[in-house]
Amino acid sequence: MEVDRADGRTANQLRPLACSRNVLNRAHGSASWSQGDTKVLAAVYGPKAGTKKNENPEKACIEVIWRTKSGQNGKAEKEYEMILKRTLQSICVLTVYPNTTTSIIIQVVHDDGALLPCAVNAACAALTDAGIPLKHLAVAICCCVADGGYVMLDPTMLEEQNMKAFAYLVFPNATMCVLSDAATLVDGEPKEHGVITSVTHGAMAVDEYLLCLERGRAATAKLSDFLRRSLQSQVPSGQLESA
Amino acid sequence: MVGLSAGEKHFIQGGIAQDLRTDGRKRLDFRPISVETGIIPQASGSARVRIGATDVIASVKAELGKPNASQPDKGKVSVHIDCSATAEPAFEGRGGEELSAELSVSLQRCLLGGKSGSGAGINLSSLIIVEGKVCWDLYIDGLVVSSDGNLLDALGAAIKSALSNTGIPKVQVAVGASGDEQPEVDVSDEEFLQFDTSSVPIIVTLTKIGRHYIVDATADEESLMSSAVSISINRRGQICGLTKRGGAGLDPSVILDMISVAKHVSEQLMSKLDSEIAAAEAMEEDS
Amino acid sequence: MAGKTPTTYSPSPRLKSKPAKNDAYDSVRPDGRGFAQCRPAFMRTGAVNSASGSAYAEFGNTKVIVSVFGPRESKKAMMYSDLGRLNCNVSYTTFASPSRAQGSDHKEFSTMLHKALEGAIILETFPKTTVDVFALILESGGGDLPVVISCASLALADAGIMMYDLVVSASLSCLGPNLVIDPINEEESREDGNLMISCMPSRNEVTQLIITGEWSTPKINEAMRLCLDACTKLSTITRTCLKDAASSTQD
Amino acid sequence: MGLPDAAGDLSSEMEVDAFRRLFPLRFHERHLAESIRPDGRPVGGARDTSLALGAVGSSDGSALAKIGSTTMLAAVKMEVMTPLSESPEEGCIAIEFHMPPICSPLVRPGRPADAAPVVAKQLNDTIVSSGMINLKELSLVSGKAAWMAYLDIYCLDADGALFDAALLSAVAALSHLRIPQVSLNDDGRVVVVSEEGEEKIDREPVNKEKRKLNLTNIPFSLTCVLHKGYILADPTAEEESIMGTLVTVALDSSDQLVSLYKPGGPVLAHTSVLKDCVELTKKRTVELQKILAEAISDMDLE
Repeated sequence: MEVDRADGRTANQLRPLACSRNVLNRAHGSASWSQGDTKVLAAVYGPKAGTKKNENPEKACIEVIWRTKSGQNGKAEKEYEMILKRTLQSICVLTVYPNTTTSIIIQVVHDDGALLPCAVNAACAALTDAGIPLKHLAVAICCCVADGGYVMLDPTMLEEQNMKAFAYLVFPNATMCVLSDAATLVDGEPKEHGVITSVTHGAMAVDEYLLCLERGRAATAKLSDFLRRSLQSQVPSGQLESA
Repeated sequence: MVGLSAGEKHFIQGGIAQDLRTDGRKRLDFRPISVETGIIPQASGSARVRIGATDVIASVKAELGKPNASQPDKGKVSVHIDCSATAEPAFEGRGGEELSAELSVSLQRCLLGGKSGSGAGINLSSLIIVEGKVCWDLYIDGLVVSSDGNLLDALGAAIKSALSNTGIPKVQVAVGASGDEQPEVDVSDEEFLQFDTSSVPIIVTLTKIGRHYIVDATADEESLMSSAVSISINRRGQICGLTKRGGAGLDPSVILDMISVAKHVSEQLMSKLDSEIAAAEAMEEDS
Repeated sequence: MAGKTPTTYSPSPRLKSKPAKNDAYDSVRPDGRGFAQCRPAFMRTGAVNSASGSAYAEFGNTKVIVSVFGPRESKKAMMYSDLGRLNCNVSYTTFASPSRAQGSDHKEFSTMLHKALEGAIILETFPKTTVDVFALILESGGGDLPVVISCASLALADAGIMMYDLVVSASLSCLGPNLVIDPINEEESREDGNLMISCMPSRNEVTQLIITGEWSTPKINEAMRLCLDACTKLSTITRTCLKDAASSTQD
Repeated sequence: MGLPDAAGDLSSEMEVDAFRRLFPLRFHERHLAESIRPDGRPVGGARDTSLALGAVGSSDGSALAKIGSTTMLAAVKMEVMTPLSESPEEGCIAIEFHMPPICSPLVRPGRPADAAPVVAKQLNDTIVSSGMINLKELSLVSGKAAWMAYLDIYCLDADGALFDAALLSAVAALSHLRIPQVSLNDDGRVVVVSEEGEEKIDREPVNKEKRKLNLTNIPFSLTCVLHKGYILADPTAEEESIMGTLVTVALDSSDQLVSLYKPGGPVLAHTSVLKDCVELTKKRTVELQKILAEAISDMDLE
């Protein structure tokens, strides 16, 4: 049941990815990430002294500030801030710099669908650029479910609006490590199959959601090695068109 | 606030116990009151009152407005008090906000009386031009210039004198304004009709220090206050409002004879204030 | 539902105010009570278990919840003070009163609640710290402030804050010649005067008294007498409620 | 209190609540080892839930929901609005979640709690995407007048799993909603036809028949905490703060997945774990539907 998409992409094809790092000179770490027309700029101001009120002083504290393209911060932005903060808290090693605050500023340059996943990827790239110790990187993808139970990846704003439902999924990125495969299995599944964050909109059947999980996992492999390539490249601000 | 040493506190308390205060007054005497009216030209009415070192200015501005839906036959009065930082360093920035909110609320309560309008100092129904559509809105603003205690009484007196100095312009309503759109109203700026302030109450605050209570307490005496009762009484001797401030509890019987003392004191204060206002009006005419 | 929510109005008819001066004040009130009869009072402690002390009170259809957060470190901006501090806050729910926009006077209620409780709490027992008293009025059936004050003192007792005595409060409206205790919304909207007293019954001390409208001295005497014995009746109810709460935790 | 010789038996000397305050995680894990929780519930068991409809008199529909000691009060007030130009046939619903300072020590008056807008957005998404309310039913006179339902949810006591209790109270308030009978008076304003006396007989009520909203596929939700392979259903505030990984699954009556919400957290959720959470939620949804049906039936008896 092939559903053709407005911009001619197949179901699993992502929009062209572009990531450039160290774009701002005053920030300790910065990165701009764009998926198709959705573009987000993330800046990290390194561990600063002191933590916010009622935050745990034994651990580092992550603060996310979301700047919309225009207008005021509504409830949606507050929710994005909370989700991003929880996600980044789970991938950062918080005990290395106790009693410090790392603030991450997300500036939305343009929003053409799948905004939150794009922000997560940009934040991860900015964190690595700033040299903040991370357990692993996070890779985010948006899968939307058409009426016939048909799953498509990385929708544009238009597709996102008139589809039945969509889900933002965040996975740890695929790790290349010397241990044999068996060692990295966690109760029978490779570590990167675990979901860090999942937010869904719209009603869908349970197995449609599981189908989204599968497709999302497949896509993260591609995203992971794009992320690794863009991080390894010596020239930090090279524009690398995705495969 | 000036800090008082234990010796000074004891001295003031002892004095009050023997009916002789630090500035020579008896327990129920007022400090000299001076009133100037018409000091702000662009307001409908204004007055400045000085009681001893306490100096306040009150101004009344009458503007056309729409009566609110729940009371179509009544005009609107809003009281706002502002404590300027010149009076006390503590009033800087937002410091004076809480005190000014409290003063505004107790003044509003004394001036407007009950919800059905009885006991109101200002007769709200006289502010109506076209019922339900156009009425006068009275904006009463008070400013504390310098504070040496007894702010509420000074503001009460200032508002009473400002109201007596207020002139409400005469109004013609263009006939034929049908339906619910705003009728055409023109305001003449020559003839003013005087505002009747016969029923505007004055406020007397009794401050309890030790076992006795005094009238018109200065800032030092107010810092020793265990509790204070502000009573507003109009010309006919009726009580139009009462607020007990300050922490310590009071025996009901003490409150009752405080009320009778306040009534007795208010008659003197009322007559003194009327003569001061008349003098100020006369002085304003010939100047 | 994007953008500014469109302005809406409530379809319920404006409370048609009855002719203000109907001389023949019927001896029975709109809800069938006598003039000196208070509304049925129901009080219970322990309504919110994440607070150190809390109470729920229902007088007629005025429903109030108060929760007290025990002596805790005060805000950083506060200077050192060897007396404890009291911080009160009263707020309405949006559906408390029939018309949504109402409830603007709750800022004034916070200072009044503070003044009513200030005289009864032994502040020296918790120096440098603050006791927070927060009240939420779920439904406003009239005479809200007295219910909040009585419920707050019950919550303070539940939180174990040292007090000279429980504070109970009652209010009274004057409708023409009649003095009507514990008024409801309808009576309050057309009252000529209002007297609200909060006192410590066993010490017979008045901690707060607010009178509005026109009163003659004899009328004030009688009104205060009526309110004070309503307070003593209310304080017995509050004490029994505390005793049951204490006995129920023992067994 | 003897010197803690070995880390293991430290807890034997200290009394229980000192140990609970000093080492909360180990305290909970010792309970999980015997697969019970500090308040005696099984690992997958939810707290006892109660529902009371019509708690607030001055609103058109209200409900008080209690899950353990988390208490939520929801109330709906109906107001009239002119419908938006692009959807003349539809009314509108405004959902607002409040956390007043009484509900938890963390909330200060003046500054809204930071969890409140997030739960409000989640509630809004869940109710809108479940399609439980057909906005067309809220229309009065197409193009001219329609209902705006203000749904306000107040958290009276915050002790964990706020979203579940809020959703339950919202759904119950909407099912208890009774739309007032209204008619158009002469200058086009919508006025309630007062039940006791029909002043003007000629104005027949505009919405005689629509008195209650019929709600299709009502959503219910369950929050679980993931910790070292255990799935704890319906956590208390203490469990939530210690074990940071929360998964909230919302299902509707036809078992459609309305929302699966996992905001980060140290534990990664694998497919098997997510499947177990969905199963737990299915069982919980049946329970909640029974509670709601009971509440509605004994409310109709009155």
